[in-house]
Amino acid sequence: MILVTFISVLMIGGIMAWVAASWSNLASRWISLITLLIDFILAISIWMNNASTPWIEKFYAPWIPNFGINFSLALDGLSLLMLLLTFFLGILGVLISWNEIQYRVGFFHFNLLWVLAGISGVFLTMDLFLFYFFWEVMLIPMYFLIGIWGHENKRYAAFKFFIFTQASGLLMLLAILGLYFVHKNNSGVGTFDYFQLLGTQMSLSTSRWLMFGFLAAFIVKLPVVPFHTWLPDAHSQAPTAGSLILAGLLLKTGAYGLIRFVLPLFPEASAEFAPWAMLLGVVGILYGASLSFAQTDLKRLIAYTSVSHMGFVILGVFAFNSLAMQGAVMQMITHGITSGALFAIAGILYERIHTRDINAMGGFWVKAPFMGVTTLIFVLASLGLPVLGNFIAEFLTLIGSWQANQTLTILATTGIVAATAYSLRIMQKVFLGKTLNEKTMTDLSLREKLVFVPLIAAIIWLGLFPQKVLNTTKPMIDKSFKTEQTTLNQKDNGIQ
Amino acid sequence: MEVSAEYGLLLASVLFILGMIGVLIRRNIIFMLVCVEIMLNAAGLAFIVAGSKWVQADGQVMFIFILTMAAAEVSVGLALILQIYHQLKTLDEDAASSMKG
Amino acid sequence: MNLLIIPALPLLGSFILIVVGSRLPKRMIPLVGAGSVGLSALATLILGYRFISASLTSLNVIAWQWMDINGLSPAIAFHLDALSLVFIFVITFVGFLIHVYSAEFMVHDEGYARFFAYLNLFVCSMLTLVLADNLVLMYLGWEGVGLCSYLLIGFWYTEEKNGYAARKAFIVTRVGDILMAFGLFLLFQTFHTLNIQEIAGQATQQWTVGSHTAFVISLLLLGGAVGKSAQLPLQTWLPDAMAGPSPVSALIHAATMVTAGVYLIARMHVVFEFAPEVLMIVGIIGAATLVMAGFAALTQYDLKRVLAYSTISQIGYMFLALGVSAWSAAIFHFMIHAFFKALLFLAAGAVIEALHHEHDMFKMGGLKNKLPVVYWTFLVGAGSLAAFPLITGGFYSKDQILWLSLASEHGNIWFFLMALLGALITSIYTFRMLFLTFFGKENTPVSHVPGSSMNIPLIVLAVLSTVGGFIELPHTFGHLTVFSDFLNPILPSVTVQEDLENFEWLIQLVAALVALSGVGLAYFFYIYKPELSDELKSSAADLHSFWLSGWGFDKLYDRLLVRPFVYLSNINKKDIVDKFYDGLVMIAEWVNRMLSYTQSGILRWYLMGIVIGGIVLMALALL
Amino acid sequence: MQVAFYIAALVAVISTIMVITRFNIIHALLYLVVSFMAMAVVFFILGAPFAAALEVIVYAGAIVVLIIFVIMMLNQKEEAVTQEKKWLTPMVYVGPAILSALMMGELVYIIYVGESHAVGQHVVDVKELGKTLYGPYILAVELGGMLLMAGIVGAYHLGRQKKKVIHRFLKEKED
Repeated sequence: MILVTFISVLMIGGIMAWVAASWSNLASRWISLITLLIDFILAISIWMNNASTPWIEKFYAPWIPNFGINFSLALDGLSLLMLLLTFFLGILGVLISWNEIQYRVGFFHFNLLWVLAGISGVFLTMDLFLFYFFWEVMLIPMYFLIGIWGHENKRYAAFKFFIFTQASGLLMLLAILGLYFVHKNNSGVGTFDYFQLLGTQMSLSTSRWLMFGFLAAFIVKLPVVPFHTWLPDAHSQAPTAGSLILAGLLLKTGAYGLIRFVLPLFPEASAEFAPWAMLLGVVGILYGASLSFAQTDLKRLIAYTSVSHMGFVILGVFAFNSLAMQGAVMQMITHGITSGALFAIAGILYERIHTRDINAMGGFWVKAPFMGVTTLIFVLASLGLPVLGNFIAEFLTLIGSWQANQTLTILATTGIVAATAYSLRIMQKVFLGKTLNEKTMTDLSLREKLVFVPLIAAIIWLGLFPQKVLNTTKPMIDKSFKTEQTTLNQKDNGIQ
Repeated sequence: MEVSAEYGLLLASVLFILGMIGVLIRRNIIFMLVCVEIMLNAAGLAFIVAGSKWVQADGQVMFIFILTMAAAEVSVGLALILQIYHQLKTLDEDAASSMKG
Repeated sequence: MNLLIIPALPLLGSFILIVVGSRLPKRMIPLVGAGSVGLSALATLILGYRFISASLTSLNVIAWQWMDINGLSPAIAFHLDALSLVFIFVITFVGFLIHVYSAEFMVHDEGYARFFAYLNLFVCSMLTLVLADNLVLMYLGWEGVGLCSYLLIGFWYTEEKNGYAARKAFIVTRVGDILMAFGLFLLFQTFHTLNIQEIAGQATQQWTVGSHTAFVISLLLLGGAVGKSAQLPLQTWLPDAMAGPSPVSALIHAATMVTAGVYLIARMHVVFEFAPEVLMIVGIIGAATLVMAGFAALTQYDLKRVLAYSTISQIGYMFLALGVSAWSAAIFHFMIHAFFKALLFLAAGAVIEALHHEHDMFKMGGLKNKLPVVYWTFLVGAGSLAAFPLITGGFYSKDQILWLSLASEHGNIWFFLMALLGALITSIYTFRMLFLTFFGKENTPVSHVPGSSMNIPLIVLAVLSTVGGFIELPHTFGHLTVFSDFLNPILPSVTVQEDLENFEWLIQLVAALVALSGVGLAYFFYIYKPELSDELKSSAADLHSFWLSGWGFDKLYDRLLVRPFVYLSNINKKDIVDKFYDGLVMIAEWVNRMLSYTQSGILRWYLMGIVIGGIVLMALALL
Repeated sequence: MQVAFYIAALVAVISTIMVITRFNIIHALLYLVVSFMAMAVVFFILGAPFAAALEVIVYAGAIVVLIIFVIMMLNQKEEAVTQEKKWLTPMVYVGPAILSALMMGELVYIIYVGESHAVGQHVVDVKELGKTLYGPYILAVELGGMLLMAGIVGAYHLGRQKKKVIHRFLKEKED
């Protein structure tokens, strides 16, 4: 039941925030904040009491029984972590837009909360039809967020985002229907239930096609080069909270989908596709890095770093071992925090100096040392410095993918050198060097500190004490790699 | 009174095609309307031929319906032509192209 | 006494300074910064005393389990043995002295608190690096020191070129770091552990000498070491790193961080011993670097750049020693080098500050009497660097390397000759530096005389760099082996080729003569007949500028790597992939336009369309 | 009788050709009347006397008269004829001619692949026609009645001389 609460609280809160805005914008903000806090505390309490069973919580209610569609939710370690991240970043998203958004405040918060509700739904559903439903629920409010509150080129960006994700989502819908009918032909039972569909028998070519359907939606969301071009536009045009949620959460739904659906539903096909997927990941890492290095628009630059970092996720997921998978999950979380924080900084800078062009920035450290230190920490996180969470993620991913494919791992690791180059470039151009634009520059306000201190704490905590997180996903990952572990061991024995 | 059915149909086709040519080549709306009448009439002829072949009344029934329709069509069409002429001050059909894409 | 306290204290200091540094009164800042390192040094002394008196071989402390996934279970755990004890001793003591020195040196700087915060963070990272009991934690320290180096090189961040130097340092060392990371991956794949002791244990069980895996792994680890220690071919960042404040150059880019590579190889010597080819490569890199950097140092104008190249060269000696399996000789030279090079940098810093931030040696001169303390301590340091016979620490440490480069069972005559050549150049450029700076006529007036807070560290380091040498004396006289005995449980002693044993005195004599003749040459060219050196310079102008630019490596890398990367990323700024989608959009728009042309508003066209459709349909029906 | 059919057919075709090629619309309408008359003869020959009568009354009578009235209302003058001449150029009729030829070919082919039948032996008289019309087709007759009604109302509404009314959307544009 608590799983339904997660989603319904957000949806009701969203409507309330909308309604409340007709009296007072402040009420709308507070309602959103409280809504998210409730969810966050609920999620934390589950996390604290979590047993090491794969499935922590399940909910089931028939919806359209004729077609085997159920309102089926379930929570495991991965979903739990993603939910925590969702609510955490959601809270920060509300805080960061406290002053930024002054136009149609109620509708903004409605959209914000509904995006989050859609994302939570995506992380929780175990019914493919419902999954598609939530997939769309998170898409449309996001479209509004970009299209209404975005920057100068918002309509283009919003359309691009919508068309990319919608087109790929429809391919997934086709694949879902395909899977439904394959299962119906096999067993005579038409169902969209994840657990029942898990062991569906099908020929390799069928499963290959169906997998590509799912993959289309997920790798566009992730995004994987060459399907990434919506991302820089959407990220750079979205309002700060929008960028935060896009980078921090929406991209993760793609990765989550890979882990939750693609690998378990189509094990053979995805194993077959794995080297190509890893190659795509590596291409993403390097290509994203090289593009990021060339950008002069700060938000665009950060957006391309996302392309680069999400390359590690697909690399890790398709390396097919638990180390890399843990790394990929970790990367999802840490990238959510890091890129969210960097976008928040870009947003704050934009509020102060009204430009995103890094050539118009420089030497802000003098005026804003707190912001400088904050940025430094997240820039370092983005280049994978140990002590910060991203290092754990990248290290685990790479050490895992090394077992799978050494050449690609070497290439991916060179991406870290490139990451150093582009990350330090942010620092250099914005905070170091000659002081520009200093008049309008002020250090972080208390509210903004309230946003960044938890982010800093989280990223350092993840870097030093990742075990709690790793334990949370361990049952789920161990379960999926039981067979793989034994083969890996055999292979190692062969080497020795 | 024996006539081969093919000739009847052939006549209908020829008249129909002539009407069609008229519609396609004339720009004057009244001409086009007239040519449409010719085409309708040709269609009616085809029905009559068919009815005559089967010795059934249905062919003529259809002709009567076509006739009815033609009458209604002409009356409405002419009214439209009047309106068009009032609006555009010309009978040129190409001038009535404000709905172009 | 808990081992944890040693890295924890500087971390705490750094934390305090970062969080409340801007609000602390100015007096408190060095108290926190230097105090925390001082306490850490004290703790090291106490711990070291207990360690030696209890004759322990190692001490392990686990702070907490970092992560634990299917066999990969690195902990935040520290391992103290003789090798790391030497290192933490040098780090905390030299670090403390440099902190004390900085308290005066940096006092007028705006980022006073920031400076100490970074410096403390550096000490903490460096301690983590040398104390780590597993390679992942070591990597943490490894990257941590890289970060601090970046932050401190770019400390004066308003200058664009400082930022560039800082980034260069970070990125170039990162190239080495990823090689090391590959080594880690391969080690984990091979042994399913990254704990250093376990690796050593398993390596001896599973490998035989010349094993291919051992070869690859040690080569990769060497890559990491080369990057951090600024050896060929990744040495280019260090001369530029002199953009940082002088205490930073002393601590990070002379005494401690740059020797992390030496530490890594010494720490992983078990692995390296299974790959003699790699050890050979280590030796070759060392020998080549020491000669190359020596020649580059000969031509520099900037006082700190001379010292930077000299550091590269001296680390080359350490690598050479490692390459011939003379482990303890390398560590011994590391320690002595830390003392005298820190001293030289600090003294150089004092000189530069005294002359209004003038770096060019040719604009200095005659400072002998103006800055007596600095002069005398610099002289001691220079003597040690040039290995002035018998009375300096540098003589004993370098002599050991010279001797072993020939006499060790892995040594050969070429290594020895290179080392000897290096020694000659070293003493020439060292005394060139000394003569140009302190002798001759005064070119720039002295504006600032260092106070006691700067002088005391100089004097202490001068004493240490002299006395330090006497704890390890060669066979030919004294035969004192305190240092190598101390290290013996960790680092095996070197095997000397039997037929050479009796020639050690000869080598020492040659080395001493070479050092002295170097001093003599420097005297001849820069004091006795300065015009001769100018002539020499102009007669070989090409060679001079080639050496001045550090053998053109910068230009090479710039052309080969940096520019292509920047060029490629800049031409693709707009993302070529997006063009594809733009193309799709264009096609859609074109089709749309074409279709809307058909809706011309001309009735006859529509009729024509209907007719054509009718024709086609009928044709289809007929067919 | 066959001869009568051929003559009537010939007259119908020639007069129709004349209709579509005239520049003066009144001339065209006169040919149209001839064409309809010839058609009435054909109907008669084919054994549909009632249809022939209707053809004359409704087509040649009512419809043509209606068109003539409209032409009179529009007051077409000499310039209308010259206008027509200008409009009817080879460029305009070549394309339709080719299409029509194609279609004609297809129609001829369709007609001649079928079996040959003789028609016109029997007269389908009015009684039979009335029975069918008011029997199975009664619904269609009623619909036809409604169509005519709608036609009348529509024609009245559209043909009313009223003040030039422009749709509000167009009005905005005009401003």
